[in-house]
Amino acid sequence: MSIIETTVIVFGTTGIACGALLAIASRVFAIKEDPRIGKVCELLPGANCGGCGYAGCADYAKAIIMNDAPINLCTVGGAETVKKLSTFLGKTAEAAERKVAIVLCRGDEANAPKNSIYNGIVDCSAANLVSGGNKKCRYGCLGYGSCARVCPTGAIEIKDGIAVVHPELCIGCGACVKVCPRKIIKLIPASRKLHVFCSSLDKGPAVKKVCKVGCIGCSLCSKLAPDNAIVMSGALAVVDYSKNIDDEKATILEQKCPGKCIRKT
Amino acid sequence: MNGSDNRSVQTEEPIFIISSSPHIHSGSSITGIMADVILAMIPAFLTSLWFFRWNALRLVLVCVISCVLSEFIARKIMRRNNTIQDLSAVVTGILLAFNLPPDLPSWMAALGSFFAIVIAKQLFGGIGYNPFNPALIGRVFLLISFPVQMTTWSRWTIPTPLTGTDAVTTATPLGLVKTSLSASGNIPFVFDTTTAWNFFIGIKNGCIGEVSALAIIIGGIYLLYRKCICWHIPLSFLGTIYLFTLILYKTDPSSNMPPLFHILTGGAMLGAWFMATDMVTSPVTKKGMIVFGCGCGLLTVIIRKWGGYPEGVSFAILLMNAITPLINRFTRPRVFGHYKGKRIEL
Amino acid sequence: MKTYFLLIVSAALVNNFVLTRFLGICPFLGVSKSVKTASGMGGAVIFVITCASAVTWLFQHYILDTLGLGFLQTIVFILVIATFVQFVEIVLKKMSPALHGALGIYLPLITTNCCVLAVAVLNIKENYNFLQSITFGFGASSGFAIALLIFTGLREKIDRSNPPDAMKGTSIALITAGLLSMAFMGFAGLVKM
Amino acid sequence: MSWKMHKENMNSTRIIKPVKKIPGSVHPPYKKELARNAPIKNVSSMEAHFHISMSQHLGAPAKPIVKKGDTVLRGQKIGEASGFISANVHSPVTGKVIDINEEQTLSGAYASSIIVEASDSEKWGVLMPELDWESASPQQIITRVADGGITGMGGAGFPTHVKLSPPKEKAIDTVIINGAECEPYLTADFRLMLEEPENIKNGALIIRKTLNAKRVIIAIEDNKPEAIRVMEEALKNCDENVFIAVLPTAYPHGAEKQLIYALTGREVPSGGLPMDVGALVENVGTAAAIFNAVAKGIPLVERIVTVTGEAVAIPLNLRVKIGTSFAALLNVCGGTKSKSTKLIAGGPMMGITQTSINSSYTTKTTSGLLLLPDNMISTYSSDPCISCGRCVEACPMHLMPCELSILLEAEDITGAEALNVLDCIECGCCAYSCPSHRPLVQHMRAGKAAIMLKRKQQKNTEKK
Repeated sequence: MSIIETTVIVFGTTGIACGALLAIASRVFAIKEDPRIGKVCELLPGANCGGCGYAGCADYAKAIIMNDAPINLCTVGGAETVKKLSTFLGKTAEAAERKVAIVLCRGDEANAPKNSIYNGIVDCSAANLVSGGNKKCRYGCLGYGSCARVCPTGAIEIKDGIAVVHPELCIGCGACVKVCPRKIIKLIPASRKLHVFCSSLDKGPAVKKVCKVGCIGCSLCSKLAPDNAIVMSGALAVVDYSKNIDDEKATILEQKCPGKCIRKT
Repeated sequence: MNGSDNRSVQTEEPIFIISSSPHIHSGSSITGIMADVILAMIPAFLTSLWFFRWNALRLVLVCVISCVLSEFIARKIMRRNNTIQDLSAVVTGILLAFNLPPDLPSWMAALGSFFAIVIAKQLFGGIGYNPFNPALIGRVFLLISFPVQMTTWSRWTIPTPLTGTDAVTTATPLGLVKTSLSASGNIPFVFDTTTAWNFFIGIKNGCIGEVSALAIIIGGIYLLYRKCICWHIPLSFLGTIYLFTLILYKTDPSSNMPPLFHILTGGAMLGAWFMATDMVTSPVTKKGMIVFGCGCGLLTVIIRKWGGYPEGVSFAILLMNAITPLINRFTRPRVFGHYKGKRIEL
Repeated sequence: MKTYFLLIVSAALVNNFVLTRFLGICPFLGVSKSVKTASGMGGAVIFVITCASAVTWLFQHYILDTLGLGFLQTIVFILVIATFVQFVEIVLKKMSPALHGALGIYLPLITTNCCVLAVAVLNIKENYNFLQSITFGFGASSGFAIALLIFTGLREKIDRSNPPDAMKGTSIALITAGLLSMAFMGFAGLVKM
Repeated sequence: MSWKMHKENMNSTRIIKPVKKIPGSVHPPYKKELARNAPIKNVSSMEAHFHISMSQHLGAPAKPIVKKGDTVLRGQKIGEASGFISANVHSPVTGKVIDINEEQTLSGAYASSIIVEASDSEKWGVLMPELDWESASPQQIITRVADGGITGMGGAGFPTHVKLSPPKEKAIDTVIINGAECEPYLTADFRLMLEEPENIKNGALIIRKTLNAKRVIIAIEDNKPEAIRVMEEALKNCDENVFIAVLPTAYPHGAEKQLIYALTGREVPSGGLPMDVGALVENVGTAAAIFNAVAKGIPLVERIVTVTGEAVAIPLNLRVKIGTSFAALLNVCGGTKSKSTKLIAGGPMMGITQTSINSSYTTKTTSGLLLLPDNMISTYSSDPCISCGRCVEACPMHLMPCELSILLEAEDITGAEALNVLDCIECGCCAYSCPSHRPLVQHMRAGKAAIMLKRKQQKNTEKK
């Protein structure tokens, strides 16, 4: 037998033996898994932001296949991902409109004073646990940047003691909404440009005492706005984001607001 | 609010500080602890001045200045707040100097200081984050880089006032024993009470800070008194060395030194009281500290007895530093109220 | 008996594969994020290396040497090791999906973990007998596991430390590994083989 | 002064020693000398407006049952308990309700508050009928305690009637009356023990009778020898199952779980209640309040408050009507003598900082009003942990605060949960002893809040 033949035989036998061993093993220890899950996971953007309500993209992919979850929950991928998923799965769904976060408070250092000096962890939730935070307004942004820290894209900036969202960077994952202890961050359709930058439920005189740019509940805007696009919720004007306000009207509203809290972005 | 409000008492409102409880503090601080450690090192420093004169002063000054300077510059470059006022760099400098032979060139000492502060401490973020004792990293770095200079020991420049006899050698007792044992299998000198006493007060060769066990113990007791350290690490460290070497000595006295010799020579004392007790790199629980001390002692003897280096304290402590996170993890105390059998019979 | 003990000490500590021979750095850095996965990886590596030393030794001595096929050593060893790793992966996936998920890509990478091949080749090169080979394999892989576990403990600390931005992540991990290997130099000369 | 006498009394069978040493603990400067010799002083009615919060206790806030403009009498119920764990609230004065508003409570949360303009603050308007407690049934007593709006007066404010009605399977054999007062500065409980030992004794006996427990232990730290002496004197005629336990002075001996452990050697299981180990702990103030409510029919509308601190001109112990503003209390004490930088409701270890002296009002749980100057307060920093282990040594729950705070700083909630952050009692021993001045307690508090939020969200998603 030549050396070449021996080589081939030895090597071939070894290979076959190893292969057989693995084949048996994979049969004995087989696990069933829907192969589509992995595929769906690949189609998702992989930001793992949790904006869909599931713990990361893999979890969402599993939910789509196993629990028939809607395929338009991903805010990062937007319309494109929905299209890809619907071609792959044969399901149809309308792409959700792109949403962005907005901080409904403009009470910065100059406009909304603090009532004491805070000494402790630089974190809004932690600060809010200490005597309810040190802003005079109990609804105002504390400005310790918890939202900015959880933002996966760095879209939130702390400016003059309040958080400001840069909508062009925001992917609408909602992480900041969950973390804000004062619940003043909202997810809104990206196309809407007029906002009431105040979340205070207090009555006018009380608001005036703690903030120069708070909503005083005069309800002027709700009368001026077309189609009930701004409604009063107690002493607070709230924009109904399902309705559109044209730019001209928006400018009027912005100028007329006596509390100076209606602004365009 | 209405008009009748005037009747209630209104006091001039100062701006208060709000914070989480507790609102009072024991007053301890990092700077305070470091200052205590520096104070505790003064006896050892004075004895080193006595034995090594100018060299001791030179090394301590070079190490302290270059440590502080390295820290200052590193913080500047990293754009972090300045931390030299917490005195930890001074402590590292003194400890590193204590671990150097008296004749080491100044530039080497400065290089070691730089390595200790920048690589072993500041790159991790400064005090509290370093996994290894910076001074020991500096020493081991020098030992590996300059093995000859780091193991060359000068003769004393002063007569030995306490014995009168000139018991001078050119190596440390540990080195002498090691070379003699591997060359001829004999122990080179008799370790009797006089030698033990000499070793105890500091008449022997060695690094500048480690020669006098007495001075180190005085410093250590001060640290114990100030509660900067607790007894667990030094005692278990030295105790393990003692027990282990006692067993070795009892099994074969002809090739092993008595346990007291091992405790009084080399860096055992300095290591046990000042290096292993470094808060940042040692465990936080008492149980963990004992494990840590025993580990240090065990590794020290193993390296001294079987290893290539005559002295193993630095390596032993560094190795145990590496295991410290694991020790912390496995020596967590049982939390109050967590026990098996939920109901207590009345 | 003493030889075997010294062999283990030598392979595990003095000539530690990771910290003094600098082999297997990829899983060393990759799987050292949490103690749980590290111990899983350590166990897997011990199993694979010990078994692989046995099998490759037998292969070398009874097949390759008898047939004069010494030149096939590398490729056959790789084949055997790969099979073992695949086997471990299949079993692990079934038995402990959590650990499998945590080990991730690093599990198949044991195949390319140079430690495994190094042990197999060193066994032959150093002319160890069968038992010595297994002992050496066990010692070396334990050394890997020990280094990995120690490093993981450190990693959990340094991951929460505060290095300058340029040093974050792998850079500071590598510096730590370097310092650790400095500490391991203390074992130099411990065993004179 | 009476130390010697106290030593002699150690021979008496009534005085017992703790059976266990509590884990951890610290020894802060006690500063009790500031107010310890000031007898309890009644605050005369210089206050016009009383802001009576509906959330002075743990659990659901009470529901206001009066309207704006109503006239209320001193002792009249104005807030109705609104859940299983809740308590009634009574008016401390006779007067007119001028407003019902949402106001910030001492803890920083918001709850409705009834504002009463006082016309007469001394004469009782309505009282519950007197009850002979020795012949009354346990149910009668519990009802009376609930009607009287009694809550724990040590700090947490747990509604007492809930504590007094444990489920049948949890028998209670030991009633512990907590007079340890381990919080520095405070002397309210100490003065109460000196001046009203009979009320405390009777309150303790009422609790024992209600629960059908075997023994009563009144726990007092050994830095209050006078109180020990007076209490012993008061207990002269009691049976042999009433004891005084003399505790070594250490903080936090007055913490419920630690106190039970020290006195009985029983560990309250994690997440459990004292009744799980057959014990019940009530503050001395609560015991006195129980006696007042049951035997005399007086609801809980007053309490003793120590107004103290280095910044207070004349530190005093005051008997204060709930709803009195802190500014009024400070006025009685002659105002401040130096600049104060922290205003604290409660003691310095566990009290809560307040933002304003004019809009903070006394509640049933306000044991102290503390004004501290700049040089006394702790200042927190974000310096790194140097793992000195002092917090581990100090923690009375055997937690590892250093590790927990590092985990929580990295927002590793799961990791902190696994290390039992929920067992933290927020006593403050860790932060007190931390050389890095890390805000350890705040880390724990934030971590606990985050875990509770996470659990709530999980529950909600499960429901979906």
